[in-house]
Amino acid sequence: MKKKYIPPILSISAILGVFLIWSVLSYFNAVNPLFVPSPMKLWEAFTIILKEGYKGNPLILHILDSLFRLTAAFLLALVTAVPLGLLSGYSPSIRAIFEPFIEFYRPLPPLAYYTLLVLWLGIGDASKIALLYLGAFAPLYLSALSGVQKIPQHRIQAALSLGATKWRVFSHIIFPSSLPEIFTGIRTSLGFTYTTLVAAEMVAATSGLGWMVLDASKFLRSDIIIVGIFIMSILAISIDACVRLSEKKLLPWKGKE
Amino acid sequence: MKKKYIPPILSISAILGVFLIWSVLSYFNAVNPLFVPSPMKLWEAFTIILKEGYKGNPLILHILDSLFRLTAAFLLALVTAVPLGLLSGYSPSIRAIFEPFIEFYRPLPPLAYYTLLVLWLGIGDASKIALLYLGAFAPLYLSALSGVQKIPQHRIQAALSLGATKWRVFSHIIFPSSLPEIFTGIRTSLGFTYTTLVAAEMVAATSGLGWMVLDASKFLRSDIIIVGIFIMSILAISIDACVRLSEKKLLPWKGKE
Amino acid sequence: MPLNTYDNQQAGEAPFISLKDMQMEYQSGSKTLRVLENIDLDVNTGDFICVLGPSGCGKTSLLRIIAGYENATSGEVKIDGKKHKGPNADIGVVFQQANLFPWLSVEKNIEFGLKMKKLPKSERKRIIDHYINMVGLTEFSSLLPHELSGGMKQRAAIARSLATEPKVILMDEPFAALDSITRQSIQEQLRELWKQTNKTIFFITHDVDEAIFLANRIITINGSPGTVTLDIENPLANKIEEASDYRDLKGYNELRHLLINTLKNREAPLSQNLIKAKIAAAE
Amino acid sequence: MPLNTYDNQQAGEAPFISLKDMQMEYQSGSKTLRVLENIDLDVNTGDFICVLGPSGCGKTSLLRIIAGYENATSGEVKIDGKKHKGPNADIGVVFQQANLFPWLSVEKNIEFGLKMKKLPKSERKRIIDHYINMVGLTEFSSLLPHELSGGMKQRAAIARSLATEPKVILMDEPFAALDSITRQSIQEQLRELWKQTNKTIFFITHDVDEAIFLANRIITINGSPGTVTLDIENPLANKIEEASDYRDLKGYNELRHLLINTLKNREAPLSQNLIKAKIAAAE
Amino acid sequence: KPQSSEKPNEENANEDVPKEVRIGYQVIPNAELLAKQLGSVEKKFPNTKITWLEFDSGRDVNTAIASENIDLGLVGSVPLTTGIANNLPYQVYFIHDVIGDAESLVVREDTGIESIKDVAGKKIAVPFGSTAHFSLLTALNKAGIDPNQLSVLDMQPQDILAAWQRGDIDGAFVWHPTLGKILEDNGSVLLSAEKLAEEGVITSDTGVVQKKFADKYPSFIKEYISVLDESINLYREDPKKAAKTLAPALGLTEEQTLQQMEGLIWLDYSEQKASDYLGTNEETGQFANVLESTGQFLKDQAIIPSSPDLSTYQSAILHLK
Ligand SMILES: Nc1ncnc2c1ncn2[C@@H]1O[C@H](COP(=O)(O)OP(=O)(O)OP(=O)(O)O)[C@@H](O)[C@H]1O
Ligand SMILES: Nc1ncnc2c1ncn2[C@@H]1O[C@H](COP(=O)(O)OP(=O)(O)OP(=O)(O)O)[C@@H](O)[C@H]1O
Ligand SMILES: [Mg+2]
Ligand SMILES: [Mg+2]
Repeated sequence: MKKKYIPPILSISAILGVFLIWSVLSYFNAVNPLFVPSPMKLWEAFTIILKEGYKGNPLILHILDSLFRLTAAFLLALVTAVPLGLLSGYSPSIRAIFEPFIEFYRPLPPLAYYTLLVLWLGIGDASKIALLYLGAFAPLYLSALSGVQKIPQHRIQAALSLGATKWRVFSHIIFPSSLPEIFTGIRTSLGFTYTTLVAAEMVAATSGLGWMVLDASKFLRSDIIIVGIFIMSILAISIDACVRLSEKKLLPWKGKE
Repeated sequence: MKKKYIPPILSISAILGVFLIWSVLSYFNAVNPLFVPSPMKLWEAFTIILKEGYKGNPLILHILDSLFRLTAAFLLALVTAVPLGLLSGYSPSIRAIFEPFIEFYRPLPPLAYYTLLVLWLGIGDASKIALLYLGAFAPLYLSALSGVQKIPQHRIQAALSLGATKWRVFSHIIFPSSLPEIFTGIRTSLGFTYTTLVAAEMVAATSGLGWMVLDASKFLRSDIIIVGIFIMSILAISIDACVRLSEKKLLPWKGKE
Repeated sequence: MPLNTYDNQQAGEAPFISLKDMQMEYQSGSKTLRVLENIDLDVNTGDFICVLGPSGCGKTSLLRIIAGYENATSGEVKIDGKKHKGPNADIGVVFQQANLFPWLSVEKNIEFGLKMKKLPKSERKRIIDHYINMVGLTEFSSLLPHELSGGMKQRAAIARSLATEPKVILMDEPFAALDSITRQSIQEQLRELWKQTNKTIFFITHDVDEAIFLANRIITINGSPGTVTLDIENPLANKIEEASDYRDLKGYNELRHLLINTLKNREAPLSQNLIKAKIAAAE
Repeated sequence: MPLNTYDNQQAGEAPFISLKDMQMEYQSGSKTLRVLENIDLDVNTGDFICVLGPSGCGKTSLLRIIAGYENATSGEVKIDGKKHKGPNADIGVVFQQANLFPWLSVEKNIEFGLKMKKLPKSERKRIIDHYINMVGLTEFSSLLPHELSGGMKQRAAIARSLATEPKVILMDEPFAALDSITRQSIQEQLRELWKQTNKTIFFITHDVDEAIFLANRIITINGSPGTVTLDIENPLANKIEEASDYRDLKGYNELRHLLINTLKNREAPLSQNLIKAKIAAAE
Repeated sequence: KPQSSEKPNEENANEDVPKEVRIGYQVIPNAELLAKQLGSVEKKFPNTKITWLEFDSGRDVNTAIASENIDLGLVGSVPLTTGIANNLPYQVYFIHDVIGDAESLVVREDTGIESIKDVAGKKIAVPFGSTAHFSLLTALNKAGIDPNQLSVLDMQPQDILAAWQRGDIDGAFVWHPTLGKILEDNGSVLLSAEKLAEEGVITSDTGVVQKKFADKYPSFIKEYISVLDESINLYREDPKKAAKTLAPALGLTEEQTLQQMEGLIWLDYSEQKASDYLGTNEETGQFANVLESTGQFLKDQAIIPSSPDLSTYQSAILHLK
């Protein structure tokens, strides 16, 4: 009975332990505060940017700006990558046409092509969103593709034997059957896109969480950097939790076919 | 019979088509060569850096430097993340201690904490490898963990009924059973680590493929950027192919349990 | 040497499914594997055919060809006198595993075929209610497939096939995954249903008792490549209901031995008359 | 009302496995589900016990308790007179699905238990060869499990269990996944093996015929929570071999009906003597 | 698009006034930043929307010019040379400042480096592609030191600061605010851009304008220059007040700001028209030659693949009537 409480207690202890060591070391000035600011100092930095914002913009605006870029890029990827992935899974010819290009760019570090994107699309949100879009695209495409490939043949045959036409098989069978894989892809994709957030806000941004951290690092404001990191992590974990929750709601049958 | 040749033909046609359009557009100067250099120009740039190197170092050195950093970071991650992941899967307590920290840093954009790494570890290869290491760690850890969790209970029970001790179960059953998942993790991890290569070579590098592309972008050398991108992509695809090949060799039973 | 001793009951009508000198081959790598050979088979409206045969003899392949999932390598495959036009709503299929659409409730699964037929909503409702009731799932109509037991899933799949009112239903070892008690009850239901609706059923099984219990016509396929080695009327078909246990029926043991020996290829196939005589002697 | 009419064949020896007033409950959420109740059971060395029971009655739970995978909620579970010390090499288990280690060849799979016992290499080799030959897989010894057919896998799993020479082998519907012809041949082999080695076997099945064919002692479990409702010697055990088809044996039908009716709970359990009398009358 | 409508406006008077101008600035204490802080550009052009975009390197300004995202920009003379060598469609209309003490080579006091000759074998950091990079390489060249004799590390100013704090580097050629911070932390100036300028190695921050924009709105540029001139006059008249205005933008105190401003030489437009600098239509200035020699040097150091001839540099300088 009591056994199930042990892991959460351990987790909390581990976190508290680290905070404690951190606080003690900071208190006795055992570490250079430039390298590791004290928890107190972080809290101050946080309340200040919460009240006064950072470099002219309130904190919430930085968060919203980043979220806007993420969301725009992600939705764009969703409405392009998923249909293309489904079609590629359905038709080897379509797949053959697009796959070489996707396989080519997929492993590339986003920073490698960011300069080109800025040259092509300018310094505005377009290039930032494009960078995030490319990050989001590949995992979504691949998940939709593999979703289609994993559909048991007999399910499609059952639909045909119930009188479905080819197009109806696509919309009524292929699409819903792929949803579990697509949701996995959504999580991977969001995770990956998120890790390119800072890179996307490197050029000519004046807002956004990523920019905030980069700007803070220009002035070696370790406190702001770490506060930014905390905010980013919490944000990411919340986004992922939302996706997981909606997955559970929308696909109660996932993993139980 | 002939149907199976259609997709490859389409793939090759699509690639050739893009090259053709690109060449024609370049030939008639329809695109700014700064934005999209002609294929000819790329070839020239490639042969030049092949012969003369880039900024004092031969091309192969740039490639090897990057590969060294990647490999060092990846191997380090392999020997730490996999055992920790396996142990975490085996013991909920160990998992509870480490997971909060891994979940915390995992979604973070590497660039967000890079400045901190540089502060802590200096400008040498240590901070670069640490950045790549952190990128490689999480996917490996998670894959080993999920590998253990997916082991059918009855397999462990079978081993116990054949007289295995707890430690032998770990080494003889848990470990080999998790290998397929670990291999999947290796591929994800290598892929993700690779995408942080350029970021890792942003600070105080004077060699490496990532640095080359970044440096070229400072001098508006789109040709070098694109050549670098091609080299990176080919390298990444080759690495992945090697992993896939060895997976096939080492785990012929994968997916057929 | 294929043997076709079955004399057409409704000799006047043209058979609904008709295979003539059908061959089936699979290409695996560079090798060609011949799976079925010289298949001549007529399925008439109202037949309940059980197909017996050892594992790998080509039973499933035969069903897939009739369903239209696969094309025969040579020979003629006609449905209702016309060339087979691929899977369609006239030919219902029930698979070994229930194969419901996991994102649709029982009700919605059954509705699927009706939607494809573009029936109006009220009509659909009526049909669903009828069939869901027939298979005894009324209470469970809004559950998702993963919330059902194996037997319930299989019944839902049968209802789904029936609801579109196909002219023939093909079943591939549909009850193999069920435990013996559920299995027995669902067998009884299927038999009842066939009696009531006079559907044409083509039923694959590897269980001799199941064939004897269900079919009015039993076919065995044997050999490699598989051929039809026996095609007989089930002499017990009409007596099954009266008996409290059909295994106690006179002639049961003889029929059973005949089928098993044919499957094991120990006994040369007999003519229909000889079989009749043998069974009559036992009675 | 548990009924234990089985009279100990080797009354002198203490039973190898002994359950006394055993209860088993599962916690699912906040609810407690009682699965087994009042189980009193002795398994003697050399027994071939077949356990019959409807789905969900707790057969697998019973096996898991004997194997040591689960602890009984109350009551006594003794192995060889001592308190159960968890899964160990004395109690071999064969699961419904073959459950071989997929990264080890057939040979290596069989070797696994011998390695755990730290036997020297030459000794291991000898034992492997013996058992691999016994199950007829000599030619396939270096194949990986995924390269085997279902029946071959199951045979390898049996060989793996036997090789460690456990004192008792527990089997949970080991042949359910096999087709009827493979199944029959492997049943015969198991029976042969039991005769040769005089192993103790505890065998779960839901197939009445399988139980009659294999067991020298048949147990049925019924109800919810499950209890032992019948525990009899198999009166046909010694005659099985002589008969060309055991279904033709006198007393077969009676025994079958008795078991089925007990499982369906239609007939009140009979005393051992009454059963003997009934079967004798039929002969 | 920046140039608003292509068709001529109804009113003739407004023909020359762009609807929106996007200015890519950098945080350097010069007249442009002062004008931005004072809001005098907005005052001067009430009918034009002024959008200020902050950049932190000449590379990004170049990219923004290439992708036509800004109309006016500020780049150092080295990125400018790179841009001209790559045919970027821009022209220099103004020299915002000539770099003096504001960019210097600072070494740690405890390394024992006393002259440029001592840097061999040491670790010196500099942002590649910047004016400081050029200054460092030129200084090494003049002292006859092969850059391969020491390790020259490519680092952004913030990383230089971090590396300095950790003691990872022995010296850095860098600008403010990093320059100020490392000077406070046991740094001493070995060499400054001013010293190099005296030897003819001039580096500067220049104002560039999109060519199309310059052709279309010459009078805007003229007037923009007059705004810059006003700022310069203000600084000359009351440096303290100018420093007070700039301080918040730099995140520094007034004294620090003033000190930094002194590290840069501000020239008003009339001074720039002299032959030493931009020159005029009639008399070509020396500035093109500075760019040309910069380009030549970069090419000799194999930093850029090729450098155009003088006339290209000359035509990259905008001469207003
Ligand atoms: N798609 C395929 N490609 C190649 N060979 C196939 C294919 N499908 C079936 N076969 C082969 O054809 C033969 C007959 O297969 P089929 O599934 O029809 O047998 P079956 O009688 O249904 O057997 P079972 O009782 O085991 O289901 C087998 O040898 C099988 O390996
Ligand atoms: N781990 C568990 N937690 C909760 N309930 C369980 C668990 N294992 C089994 N049960 C329940 O205990 C009951 C008996 O299960 P068990 O698997 O022993 O039945 P069985 O006789 O083996 O059935 P079958 O013939 O279907 O295999 C079932 O109602 C089952 O749902
Ligand atoms: Mg089959
Ligand atoms: Mg069970």
